[in-house]
Amino acid sequence: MTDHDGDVGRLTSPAPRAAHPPVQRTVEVIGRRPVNAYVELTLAASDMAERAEPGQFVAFAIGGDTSALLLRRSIAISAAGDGVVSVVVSAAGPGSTWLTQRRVGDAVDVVGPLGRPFPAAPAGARALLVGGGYGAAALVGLAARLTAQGHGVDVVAGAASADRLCSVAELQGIADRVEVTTDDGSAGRPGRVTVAVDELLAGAGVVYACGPMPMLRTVADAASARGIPSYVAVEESMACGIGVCMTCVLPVVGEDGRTRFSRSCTEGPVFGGDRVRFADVGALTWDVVGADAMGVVQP
Amino acid sequence: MTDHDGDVGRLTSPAPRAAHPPVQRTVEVIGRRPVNAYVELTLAASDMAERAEPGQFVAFAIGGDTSALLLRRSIAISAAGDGVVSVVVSAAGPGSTWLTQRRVGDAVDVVGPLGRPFPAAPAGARALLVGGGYGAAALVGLAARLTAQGHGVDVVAGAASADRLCSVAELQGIADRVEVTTDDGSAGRPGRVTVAVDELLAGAGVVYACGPMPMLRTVADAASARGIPSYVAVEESMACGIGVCMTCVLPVVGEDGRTRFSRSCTEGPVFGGDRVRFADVGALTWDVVGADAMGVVQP
Amino acid sequence: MSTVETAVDMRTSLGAVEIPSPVLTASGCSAFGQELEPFVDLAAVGALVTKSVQLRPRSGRPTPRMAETPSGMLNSIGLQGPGIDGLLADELPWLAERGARAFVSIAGTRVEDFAELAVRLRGVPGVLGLEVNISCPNVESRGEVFACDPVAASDVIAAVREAADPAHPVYAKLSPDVTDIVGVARAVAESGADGLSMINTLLGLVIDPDTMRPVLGGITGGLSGPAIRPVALRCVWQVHQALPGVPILGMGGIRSGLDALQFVLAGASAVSVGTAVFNDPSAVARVHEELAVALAERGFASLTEAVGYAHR
Amino acid sequence: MSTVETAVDMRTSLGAVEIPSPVLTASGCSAFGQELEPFVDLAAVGALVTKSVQLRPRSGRPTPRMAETPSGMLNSIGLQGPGIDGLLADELPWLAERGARAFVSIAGTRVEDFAELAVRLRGVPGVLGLEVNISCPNVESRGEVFACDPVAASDVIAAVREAADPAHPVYAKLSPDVTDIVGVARAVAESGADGLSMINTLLGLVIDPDTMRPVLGGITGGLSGPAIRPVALRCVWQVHQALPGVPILGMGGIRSGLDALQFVLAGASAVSVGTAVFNDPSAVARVHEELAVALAERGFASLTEAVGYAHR
Ligand SMILES: Cc1cc2nc3c(=O)[nH]c(=O)nc-3n(C[C@H](O)[C@H](O)[C@H](O)COP(=O)(O)OP(=O)(O)OC[C@H]3O[C@@H](n4cnc5c(N)ncnc54)[C@H](O)[C@@H]3O)c2cc1C
Ligand SMILES: Cc1cc2nc3c(=O)[nH]c(=O)nc-3n(C[C@H](O)[C@H](O)[C@H](O)COP(=O)(O)OP(=O)(O)OC[C@H]3O[C@@H](n4cnc5c(N)ncnc54)[C@H](O)[C@@H]3O)c2cc1C
Ligand SMILES: Cc1cc2nc3c(=O)[nH]c(=O)nc-3n(C[C@H](O)[C@H](O)[C@H](O)COP(=O)(O)O)c2cc1C
Ligand SMILES: Cc1cc2nc3c(=O)[nH]c(=O)nc-3n(C[C@H](O)[C@H](O)[C@H](O)COP(=O)(O)O)c2cc1C
Ligand code: FES
Ligand code: FES
Repeated sequence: MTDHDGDVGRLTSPAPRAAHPPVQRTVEVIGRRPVNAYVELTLAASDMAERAEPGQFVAFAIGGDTSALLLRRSIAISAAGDGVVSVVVSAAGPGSTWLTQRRVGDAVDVVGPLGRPFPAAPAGARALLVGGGYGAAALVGLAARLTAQGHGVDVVAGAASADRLCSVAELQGIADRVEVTTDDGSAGRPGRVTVAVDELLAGAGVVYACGPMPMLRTVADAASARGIPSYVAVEESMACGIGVCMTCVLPVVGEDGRTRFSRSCTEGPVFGGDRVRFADVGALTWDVVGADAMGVVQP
Repeated sequence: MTDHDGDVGRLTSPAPRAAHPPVQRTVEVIGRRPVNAYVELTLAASDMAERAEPGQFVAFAIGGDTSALLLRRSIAISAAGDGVVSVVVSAAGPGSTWLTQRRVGDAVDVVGPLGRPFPAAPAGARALLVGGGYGAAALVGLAARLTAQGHGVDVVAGAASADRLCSVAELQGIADRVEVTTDDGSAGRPGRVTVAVDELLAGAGVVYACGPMPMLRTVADAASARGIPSYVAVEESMACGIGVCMTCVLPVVGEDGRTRFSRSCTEGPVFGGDRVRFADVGALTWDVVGADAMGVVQP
Repeated sequence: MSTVETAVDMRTSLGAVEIPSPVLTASGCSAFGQELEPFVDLAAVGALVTKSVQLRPRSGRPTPRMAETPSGMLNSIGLQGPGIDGLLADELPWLAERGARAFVSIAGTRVEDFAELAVRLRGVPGVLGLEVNISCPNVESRGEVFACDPVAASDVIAAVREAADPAHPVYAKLSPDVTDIVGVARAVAESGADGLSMINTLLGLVIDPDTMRPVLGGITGGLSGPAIRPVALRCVWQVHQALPGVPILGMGGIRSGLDALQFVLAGASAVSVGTAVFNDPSAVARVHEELAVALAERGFASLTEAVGYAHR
Repeated sequence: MSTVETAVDMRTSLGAVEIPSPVLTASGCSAFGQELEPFVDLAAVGALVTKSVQLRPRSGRPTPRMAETPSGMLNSIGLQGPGIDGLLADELPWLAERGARAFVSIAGTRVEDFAELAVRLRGVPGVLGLEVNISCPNVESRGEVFACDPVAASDVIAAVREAADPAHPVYAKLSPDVTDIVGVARAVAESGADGLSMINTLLGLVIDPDTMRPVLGGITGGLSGPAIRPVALRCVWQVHQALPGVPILGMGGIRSGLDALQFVLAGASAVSVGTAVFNDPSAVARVHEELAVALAERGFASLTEAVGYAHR
């Protein structure tokens, strides 16, 4: 558990807001291609493409007016530019499956760009980017921005198996070094991302990660243990994506050193890796602001 | 109002059940074409095609597992044969609109053939077929069967305007005479179907009609007034289409001369035109069997 | 219903009577079973819960009798049916001939009506037991909803239990339209109910934007379908929590095996599939198979092991 | 919110206070309004009904806090919020600066809490009035649901009406989870409520088929969205029928202008859009426009003419 008696020794500042507010548009699907176990959709969404910054996401309405699925689905932006926004979707449940079934020419209702982008790297720092599964897609834009700004960039892309890797070719085209790991050894080095992260951390001045929560936790803890600032893009269950429903919270330590239930859609999805209290996600501990009013008090 | 003191003078017998029970299948859309204001869908549904008789319908599930529309939509069979069933759909509300948006290659879940078919014509009788709007589509198979059985066939196809006519070319290829009427005069003779029906009734030994309820009522009354048996395929709001929900009832006089709330999906949709109490549709009169238990008693 | 390829023992019981499948039809949603014959093996269905019958034949309400709603529907059929004589003469013999089990739903407007119906059904072949519809909101007046008053509800159940064939389990069908469903459940259980069927429809209303009047002639109607599933599950959960010994026939929006599983885990030892039959006439058989697979995947050897598991 | 091209006078009022649009947000579904700014002209919204505030800051419940359900969702947020101090310091000034009207939802666990909140909100700029959340089923214990008991509900409303700024209309927000909603409505109206907000969520439950436990940490949660619309409309209909003089702020599953029209025809003089905002962040503005068009098409010159029209 992160130290939470004041903000002493914290390595990160909270990620700042994005420069631009989101927009809501009905856009056309202009490209669809299977990418391993995923489907990449390309959308003609010029004002979203202009506004988007790496780490942000979009939220799709699912199935039109007669759909029984009311809540938007949040999907990270994998590429934005030239009037076009791309996303990589994994068919997890009914909503994301519906998304993967869109065809070229279909219209989709999308809100974005949403959430806080990855903050800039410290001057001169070499960056280590860690992506798990489709999470690697969200790092492509970040890798490009960092290299353009003159940062050295290493990448670790991991997945359960080869078919669940993502964006490796794109990242290889940008980063200095791309290490691939798979749990089952079907591609790259066998094992979790940690096998490569532990190696590359030594040279890193900042770490960025996107992927499943257990991976984020491991990467953030490893970085913090070495005194390296890290930023993680979390994935919490979201109902609205725009900050009005309060379903997507997790315990995050603020600049005052106090822990609050913070909305991952608007105060995240990018948080300082040493600010997210991973061990307490899904729990309510007494030191969360307002826990006392819920009857949870210091033991 | 129809005479309902006994069944004296009734011109029709209740339509008998279909020869075959319905089946439920997920079938492929193999053809889609706009037909004036409607869309004709062709389905690869061989066992339904084999079983179907003119006057029967099918019931479509709308929108798959994640659809908020739970109830099936009933659509008359316009053609059945060679492993294929066709329907003509008018986009009235969300469900029928969804149907008209199906594309070739899509799968749809359909139950059928449902309901009672049009009964045979009396020996040697010349038949007058009257179709309103897309209702004419349901008469194509009937016209073919009647001519094959050696009956003379005249048809009146009417609609509000030219673009809401249906199946006129197909009927012209089968029937001896096809009269077209439109309310606005944009095709054929201006006015309601009655302008043509009144003329053709003289030579008819039996009348079959499919279309909106007011049209059915007019045609049935005109036939009954001349002592000609008529059969009408009614369109009542249905939730299940298979006879289990009791939503689709209308007051129909049985062979015992008593009026019952009869299910239009399983006891219809084809009823004797002189058995449907059109004036009392949507009402509960004291002489309906079981009205007394509802507190509606003879005044 | 094809035999599923799982080793899960799907037997359960209604009161003391064993049935081969925990999946039943819901009253009013499969008429008297005949129309399902093309789609389902009726003898393999847990039981056919028949449309609520009253003493006299009823015409039911004039149309429109339904309105589609998001993930549900509103109905106001008004208990159209043949009356007990018609049921005994036509429907029950037809089911008995096919080896189908009838769980007969009875309804009435006075306590004595219910008792008389129970008497008429004593010893009738093919009748497995009685579901007492004290909660239908579709009858003529709001006053008729016995299920909203623990005392009125118990009066009916006590009278039925006394009048009914001792071999017939008597289930009380509860309405969710109450402040305290546990209170009603406790009252009827104490009055002799062998089990509880829950839930009946929620009272709802839809206005037609064209006529600008309520769609249904009866103004209000009963809301059913997946839309109400979370409410139904909550009722089953609360009642099983309070009265773990009372068997529950769970229903309300069940459409798939995983939906049925939720009810079982919440405490139902059997389930009824209602509105989903309108969407899929083979739903009852499909839900049985999907439930068997779901139980097997979760390592249950029998359905009964899973009943109430979410409370443990 | 673009001005609609209809001549319909859309003004209505909450109690005695006039508002330019009958379409409001719903408490807890638009936070404190700030996040809607990119999508909606906040000053044109009838009023922003803010997330229910209590005396102290609250963390709310641990996650998972929601489950999607057919045409709806279940939530158990646990009234996360900044407390009255945070509201007064940050949220209300922000709204007031933009000319937005705040209809402040207050919640508490004791009658005195409610009264104290009402006092703190007296004369605060931008505050139009108070919605008293006596019906939230998400707080710690079932016992806290004042709205299920006409006496407890009236106690709260009487105390708030007495404590509140006389210029602030006080609306009581009712729960549908009662046997007799008209009884509760009558009780709070007699205790001084200037209007009724209805309905709050229905108590529901979802079980996760993987963990085989309730999805929500709080076990039960509040069901909202189009799924519950027929229940909400029924409640509005019944209460307007019984108490035609009491203004109603209608809500529950409103997603389109035609949905809102149903509530107006049933007796609501204003409506709140809740869960639909999650689906469409511009829903509040869109519903206003669609409602204006729908009223114009039906020949109404003003919204107020249509209020309760379905009863006439
Ligand atoms: C910031 C962010 C970025 C994401 N990026 C991607 C991406 O690039 N590619 C991708 O395939 N998926 C991504 N996800 C996950 C994706 O949102 C979920 O897989 C999806 O919402 C699940 O919906 P479903 O209907 O398929 O599944 P269900 O489990 O049926 O969803 C039920 C409900 O829970 C919510 N929900 C469930 N899981 C998640 C989740 N992990 N995150 C948010 N809401 C959830 C859904 O919105 C829905 O309301 C991202 C999630 C977040 C929060
Ligand atoms: C025997 C029969 C044959 C039909 N044949 C055709 C045909 O060949 N072509 C065609 O375009 N339409 C046909 N219809 C009408 C068609 O079923 C309805 O237009 C359609 O169900 C409306 O659904 P919706 O979602 O578009 O409209 P909505 O009005 O939104 O439907 C809401 C609900 O009401 C029911 N409903 C509404 N209108 C009708 C209706 N007229 N009949 C049955 N249910 C209704 C729907 O099933 C649904 O449950 C036929 C109806 C019947 C009963
Ligand atoms: C059209 C229709 C008719 C019904 N008729 C009855 C009835 O006669 N008796 C009864 O106890 N319940 C009746 N019900 C309620 C159902 O049995 C069931 O309790 C309810 O619909 C919830 O289940 P479901 O969501 O699976 O339909 C009826 C429901 C519907 C939709
Ligand atoms: C996520 C969420 C949070 C809510 N929070 C509150 C609340 O704080 N106070 C309150 O009175 N109602 C709250 N509600 C209830 C809504 O205001 C509204 O009464 C209900 O959701 C029905 O409307 P809808 O179907 O349009 O959402 C909440 C609803 C949701 C979905
Ligand atoms: S998803 Fe609604 S507040 Fe974050
Ligand atoms: S549509 Fe269900 S009985 Fe006719």
